[in-house]
Amino acid sequence: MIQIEVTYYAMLRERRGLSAESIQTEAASLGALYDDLAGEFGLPNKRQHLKVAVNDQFVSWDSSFAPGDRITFIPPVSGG
Amino acid sequence: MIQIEVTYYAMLRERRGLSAESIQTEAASLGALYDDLAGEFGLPNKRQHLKVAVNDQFVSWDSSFAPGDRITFIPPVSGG
Amino acid sequence: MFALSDRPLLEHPLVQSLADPAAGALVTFEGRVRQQNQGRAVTRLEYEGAELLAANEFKSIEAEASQRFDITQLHCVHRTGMLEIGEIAVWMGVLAPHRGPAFDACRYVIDELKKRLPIWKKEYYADGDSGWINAP
Amino acid sequence: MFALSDRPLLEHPLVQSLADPAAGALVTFEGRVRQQNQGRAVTRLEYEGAELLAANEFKSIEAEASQRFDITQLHCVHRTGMLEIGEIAVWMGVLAPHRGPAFDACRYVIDELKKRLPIWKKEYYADGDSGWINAP
Repeated sequence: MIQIEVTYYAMLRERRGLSAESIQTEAASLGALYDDLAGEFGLPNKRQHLKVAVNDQFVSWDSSFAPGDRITFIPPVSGG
Repeated sequence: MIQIEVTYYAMLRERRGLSAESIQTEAASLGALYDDLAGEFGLPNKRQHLKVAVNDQFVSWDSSFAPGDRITFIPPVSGG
Repeated sequence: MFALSDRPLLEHPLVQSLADPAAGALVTFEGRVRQQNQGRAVTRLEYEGAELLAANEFKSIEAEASQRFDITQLHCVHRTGMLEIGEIAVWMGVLAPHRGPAFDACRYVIDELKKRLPIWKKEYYADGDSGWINAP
Repeated sequence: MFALSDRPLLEHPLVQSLADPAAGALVTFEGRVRQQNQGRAVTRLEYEGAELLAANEFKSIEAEASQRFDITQLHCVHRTGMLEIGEIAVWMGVLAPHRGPAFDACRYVIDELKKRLPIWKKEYYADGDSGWINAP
């Protein structure tokens, strides 16, 4: 069980009802972590439509993560 | 013999030493008019490198012209 | 260089500070809030961005543009927060010795920005509805 | 719309007055005086234009651009008189519903302007020489 920080934006932030939170998790990968959170909080996006970043760098879904990491799930973008 | 106004720009203006003048001419076309002026004043441009306008509209070299017309010889452009 | 800003973009230092005596061409692009999108009347827009991640990703886009096109400076600012119709959502300016690469680079960067930068737009409609664009 | 101006271009009303709530994209182009041209050090430039003829020819270019590209507004100002390094020689702005046609139209118009508008540039060089560009 490790502690990480999760940051939410846009539709994910609205559904979760907050911008960031500290979470205790046993998930072994970022993919597993998202699936856990999506199930628990009813997050609207399927994982294949998202990207994920650790400490402000995009990484792959099968990446692992370390205690204290800041993890951001990136919904489909619409800037510009 | 009719009277017209000739306007010069850029290298033509500098060579002629003035911006515009009234001229009496017997030339039957704009091409003949330019050839007369180029010979008289040593204008630097060959006619095939110029365009010509009458009363602020581009026209062809074999166009005729009427008394009082304002004739402009257009050297190669370099705006922008 | 890239920044997010919650203030009107033309006041931003990045907009004012493009200058290079070797540059003969400046191409700028402004994306403005339109009064309609896909047939629906829009009353205002809200933008939200992941600032550090966006800055990192913009650096990659800028490096790609600099490698592909002969440009000397590239600045971009994207608005966050609530915007009214006609306001500027994104501004970018590209300086280059010649105009061809300035046009090409500006277009490349705005196209990539729209695909890749972690920025989200929420539209508010005249009928009272609202929604994040690209939401599932 | 087109104008010649002997004042710094960004002060010109045509630069300030581009606005259309239906427009989502603005692309601008500025041509600036470079400190060198074809390897020669340039100290300043002089522009001269045939105003009415240029305005007429610009109308033709603008009509062509409006027919080819979905744009809503096009303004252009060209400087005349003596310009220092870094000053803006030509400014144009194109508003359009979407960015693709705004880029395409802006590029089309500056390319045509350079080929067709009766405007002439004289370069003054660091070695004291000067000359009209494109002179025989």
